[in-house]
Amino acid sequence: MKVPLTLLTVVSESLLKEELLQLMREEGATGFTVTQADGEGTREFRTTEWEGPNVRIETILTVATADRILERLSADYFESYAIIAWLTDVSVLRRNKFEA
Amino acid sequence: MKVPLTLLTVVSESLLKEELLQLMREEGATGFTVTQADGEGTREFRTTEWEGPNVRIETILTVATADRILERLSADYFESYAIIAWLTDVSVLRRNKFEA
Amino acid sequence: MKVPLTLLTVVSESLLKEELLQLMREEGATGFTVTQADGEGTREFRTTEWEGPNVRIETILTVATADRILERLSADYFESYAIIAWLTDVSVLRRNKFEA
Amino acid sequence: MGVRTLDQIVELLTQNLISPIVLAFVLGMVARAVRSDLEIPPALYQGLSIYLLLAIGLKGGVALAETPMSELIGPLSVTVVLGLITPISAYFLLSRFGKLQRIDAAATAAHYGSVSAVTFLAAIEATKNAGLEGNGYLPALVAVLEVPGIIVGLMLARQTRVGGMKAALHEVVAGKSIFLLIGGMMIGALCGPVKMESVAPLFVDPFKGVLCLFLLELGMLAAGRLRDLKKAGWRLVLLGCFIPLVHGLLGTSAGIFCGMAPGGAAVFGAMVGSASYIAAPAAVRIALPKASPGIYLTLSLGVTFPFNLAIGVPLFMGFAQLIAN
Amino acid sequence: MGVRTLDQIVELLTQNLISPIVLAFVLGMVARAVRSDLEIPPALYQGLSIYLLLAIGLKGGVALAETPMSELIGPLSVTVVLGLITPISAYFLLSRFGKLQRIDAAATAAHYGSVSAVTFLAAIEATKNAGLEGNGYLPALVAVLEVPGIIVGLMLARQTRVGGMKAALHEVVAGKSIFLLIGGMMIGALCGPVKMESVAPLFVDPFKGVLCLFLLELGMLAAGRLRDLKKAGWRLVLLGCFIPLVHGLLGTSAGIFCGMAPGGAAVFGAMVGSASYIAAPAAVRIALPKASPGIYLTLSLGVTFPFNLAIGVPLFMGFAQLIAN
Amino acid sequence: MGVRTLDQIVELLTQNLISPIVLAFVLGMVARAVRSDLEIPPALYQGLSIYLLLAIGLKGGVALAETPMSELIGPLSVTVVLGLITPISAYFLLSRFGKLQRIDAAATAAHYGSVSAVTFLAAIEATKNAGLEGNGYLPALVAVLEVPGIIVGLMLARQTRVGGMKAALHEVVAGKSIFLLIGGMMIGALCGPVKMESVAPLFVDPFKGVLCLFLLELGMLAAGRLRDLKKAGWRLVLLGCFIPLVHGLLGTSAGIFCGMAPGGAAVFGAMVGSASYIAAPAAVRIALPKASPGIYLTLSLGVTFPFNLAIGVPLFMGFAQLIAN
Ligand SMILES: Nc1ncnc2c1ncn2[C@@H]1O[C@H](COP(=O)(O)O)[C@@H](O)[C@H]1O
Ligand SMILES: Nc1ncnc2c1ncn2[C@@H]1O[C@H](COP(=O)(O)O)[C@@H](O)[C@H]1O
Ligand SMILES: Nc1ncnc2c1ncn2[C@@H]1O[C@H](COP(=O)(O)O)[C@@H](O)[C@H]1O
Ligand code: NA
Ligand code: NA
Ligand code: NA
Repeated sequence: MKVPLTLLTVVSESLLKEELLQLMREEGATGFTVTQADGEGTREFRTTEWEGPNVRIETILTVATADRILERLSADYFESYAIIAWLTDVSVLRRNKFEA
Repeated sequence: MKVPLTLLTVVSESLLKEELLQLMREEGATGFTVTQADGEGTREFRTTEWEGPNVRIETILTVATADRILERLSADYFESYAIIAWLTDVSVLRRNKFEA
Repeated sequence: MKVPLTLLTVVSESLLKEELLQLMREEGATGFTVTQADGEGTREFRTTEWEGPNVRIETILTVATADRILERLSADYFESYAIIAWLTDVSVLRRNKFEA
Repeated sequence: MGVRTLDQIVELLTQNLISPIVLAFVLGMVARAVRSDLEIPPALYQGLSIYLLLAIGLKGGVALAETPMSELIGPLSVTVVLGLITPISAYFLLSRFGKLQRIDAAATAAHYGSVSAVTFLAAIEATKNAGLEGNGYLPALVAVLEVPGIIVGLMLARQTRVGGMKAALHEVVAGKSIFLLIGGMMIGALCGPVKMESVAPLFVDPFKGVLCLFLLELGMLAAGRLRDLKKAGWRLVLLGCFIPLVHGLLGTSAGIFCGMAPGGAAVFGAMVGSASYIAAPAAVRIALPKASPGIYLTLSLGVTFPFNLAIGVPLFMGFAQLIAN
Repeated sequence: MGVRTLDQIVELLTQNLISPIVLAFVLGMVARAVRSDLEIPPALYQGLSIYLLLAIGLKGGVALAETPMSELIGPLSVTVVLGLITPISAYFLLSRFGKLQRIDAAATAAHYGSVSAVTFLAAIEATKNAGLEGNGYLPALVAVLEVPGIIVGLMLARQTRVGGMKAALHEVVAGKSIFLLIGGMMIGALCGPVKMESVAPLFVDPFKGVLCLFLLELGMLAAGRLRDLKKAGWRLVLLGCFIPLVHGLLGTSAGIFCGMAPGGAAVFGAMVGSASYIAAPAAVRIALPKASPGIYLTLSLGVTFPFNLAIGVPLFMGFAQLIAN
Repeated sequence: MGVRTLDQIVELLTQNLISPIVLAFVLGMVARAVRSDLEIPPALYQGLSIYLLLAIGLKGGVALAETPMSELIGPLSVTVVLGLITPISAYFLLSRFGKLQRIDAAATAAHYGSVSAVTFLAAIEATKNAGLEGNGYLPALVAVLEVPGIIVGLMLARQTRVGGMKAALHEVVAGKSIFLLIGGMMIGALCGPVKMESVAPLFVDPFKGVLCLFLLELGMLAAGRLRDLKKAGWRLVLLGCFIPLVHGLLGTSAGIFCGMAPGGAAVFGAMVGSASYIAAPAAVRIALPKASPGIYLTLSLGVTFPFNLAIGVPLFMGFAQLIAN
């Protein structure tokens, strides 16, 4: 039985990785998939060369959780850091796996 | 002419890579994109440190094929292995490329 | 306030990376996230082993921009190169970030 | 004389602990303890293990080319026998005293039946530092010892996944660790000492330094396992020290018995006493998905490896000298 | 004699520029200029820096084991004092003459208060090539100099993010660069020269070659920063040369004053004059997200590093010899 | 005397096959044949090739600094001429006897006109092992030989993509392989033998070992190409052996003719006979997307490279000695 959920994808400078995962855990994310990525955006200067490439974090969660995380990201990170986030509708088989 | 199809994304411990690709080929997947990923989930213990990070497999296919694969994954892998799978609606230009 | 946009994902042999990014910039993409990927498709022979694995480019943009890029990709690259592209509907918070 | 030997053992223990290799391992554990952002990139880690395995193989191959077959038959047979016995004794101990379920006991036994290449290397270094005489053909025994224990372990589980046994066997035999060991050995044996000289500046001279880097990473991985010790319970932790002790002393005796030099016998003991944490986990994971990695990995990497590194190896050296007289 | 010294300085400058290390850096810059597709994979780059930091640490540790504590107290105190002073002088210059806002001046000052390990290494090589006597304990000073300047710099900003100071401190102290330096130093000190011999073929002999590869990458990164020079403006570029000059001469004098050999004092001057571009940027980014990386990275990596490599180091060597007499 | 030379050639062939380099290549092929999970991580592979190219360049640069210009003019001119002729002869053979379409023939010809750096290295090793005298300036010729053949090949196709020729040229000239070769050469020439000594423990001593690791990977890649041999057909496979033979003997003769030592001429023959599989494929892919990589890669990497490694090189050595007398 497929159920609809939300996939939140966050790409940010890698220095923030642990902080962001912690934030997501706090809001109820139960798992993550993290890949390395290079990036180009609107910010002119970045330190990422030094701390390695960007991280790309994917986490599947309920819409409510996703919205809460997005709000906190927007409040605390969007202005000063190289970061971007988007939501996608997905379907999965085991809904209970994705609720804290 | 854009046509709708389904993107199946599977993240699993990397040891399963060849098996999973084989399973997908059998069901009619015509191509894959595979990236390395780190992960965190509900399973407490994993061997992935030893076999390298997770693999993240993406394959675009018809809904029917995706459902068949999902069912086999669910039956044979979900219980014992570190694995997750989700479906996303996508559109592509060349439908025939994605049918076996 | 979440707004809907389009995520264009392109996977191609890595030799094309700079060309493709340039093409996308020309059409109005304002940022990219690029990961390394391995791939398997319908093309029998590829040179990618030599130039390293595939690249997987993600860029969030308006539907119109995405369509223009897709058209150019289709005209100039689909026939001769190992390349695939798909569109996904996503929502983001800051729409102005994604318009040139 | 018993006293002198005890002194020797204590001396060997200290000597052994204050070495670049052991300290690199400790440094890795500290890195995790202080939550340092230190990380060995996976590509580098894989590179280091390719290097180490190939280098052991090459060295062993050269030695093999110089060892008459007659001298090898004894050690080879003993190795196979121990590879068949040790998983059984481990299984017995783990299910009887460790109170593990059949599948977890068997999975863990497969690890103790196989061998850890890094323990082997650490033992080689330790015996060299202690000035003990070794045997050049030992790397060949590493390759031989790696496989049978895993098979016996999987058979003890009696419930491998459909097609799992075959997949696991292929994973072991064509897996990179055995493949590089044997491949290196063949190259070394075919080329012989003279031709191999040209690659010695890469595969011989910097070897110990590379081993240090590898142990740094291993320390970080082992530290990650330590968190699981509490869950494992004291019975298992104890067995993680007791099994290598028993197997190690057995291996050392068997080594002396089949004519190895004292240093060689000690290394052989460390091999027999060690638990695999590369080849075995992969094979077990494929064939026995229901067995808990939290048990077998924690024991082999979190308990037995450090135990052998710190205590087992010097002990086997002392014991080998003792019984060699 | 003043003339002879000038000649010497010119000679040192040329000598210094035509070296594998400096030329590798230049080659890296050229790679970017001609838009070559040359790239050092991140994993390799991380591997090179792990190697370099650990190797400096090991070497320093061995030297430390051989240096009496009494000889160390002077240099250590001087290092701490300079680590506290230099961020303040840099802050003053950057806000007064550089016309930077408080937060950017402080962020950049944190970099000048800290130290660049690669500048240190380049200086060591240069003094060795010039036949100047050095001091074995210098790597220990690198570790000591790395931290205080960053803290002072962050404090000068007076507006670190909530929890940012603590996070930044952890980033610095447990960050891999300090961790490997100090960890290596401890291993080296514990093992002593004899036991370290076995790992010398990896950690000592190929060291300069590895440094070349690292500088190749650094050249590419620095070239990426050069584009930003124009935006930074001539005032900042000038300061990027002036600050290391002042700090470097100060450091050299202080080195001679506390009893270092001429070569050691020159290296110490280069350390004090250098700007961090590994530990500091990470800490500053975490604690002061609103400070502009375009300013602090461009100055430290795009201006000050090449300045020291080409001009600073030979100058400090000449100056050290001059005042040592 | 003809008989003795035949014996010599057979001897050289065997000698050549039983070497760490060739056997590492074979081991790589075996890895694929038994479907081992052995993989050289891409980052490591890139690191190895950066190392090899830079090291060849550095060594060549030092030699260049010691070679009078007058001695170079002959070999340089011959190299350029052969770089212009060989793609044409290859094109002719491939379209006439290989029955390839214009675009595929031209694409493949570009590969035969260029040079494989690893074949060059294998030839250098083989001549050294055989005790033949070489010429220090050869690495400079590798850099020179790499470019013209590709250009001629692309021109023969007469249908490069819009802007493709320019892009391809940039890819070749600023591509990392030429860039590192020439960059290394400049550093080596500027620094000279004395200053380069400090980096020799990295760039000279372990060189052959690194070459082995690289050939291990190359063996795996070549094995991946072997599957395509059947599709390519026997005509092409035959040409993949015949073209390097013709070009190689031509190159060897030309080498002797312009004054190279026998070993140098044999290496030069191997260079001329070799087919590029790094610079050329990238350029061809960019400029001639419609040409089939399955043809040009299979021929250059799957047929010609192993042919030269096993048969070509020893043959050219024998031939060089023969005509040198
Ligand atoms: N339009 C976009 N599409 C996809 N990824 C983006 C886009 N814009 C920015 N990014 C990613 O987000 C990171 C930070 O972007 P920025 O804050 O704009 O510099 C970049 O390095 C990219 O990886
Ligand atoms: N909620 C989630 N969102 C994204 N990826 C997940 C999530 N849960 C698990 N994963 C991925 O799936 C792998 C296996 O998960 P698990 O079986 O829960 O341990 C993890 O290592 C992650 O890479
Ligand atoms: N059905 C598919 N799903 C996901 N990725 C694909 C698919 N087909 C092809 N690809 C990717 O696109 C690349 C080029 O494909 P092709 O042109 O079919 O050889 C492959 O290497 C894959 O990375
Ligand atoms: Na064992
Ligand atoms: Na400083
Ligand atoms: Na050629």
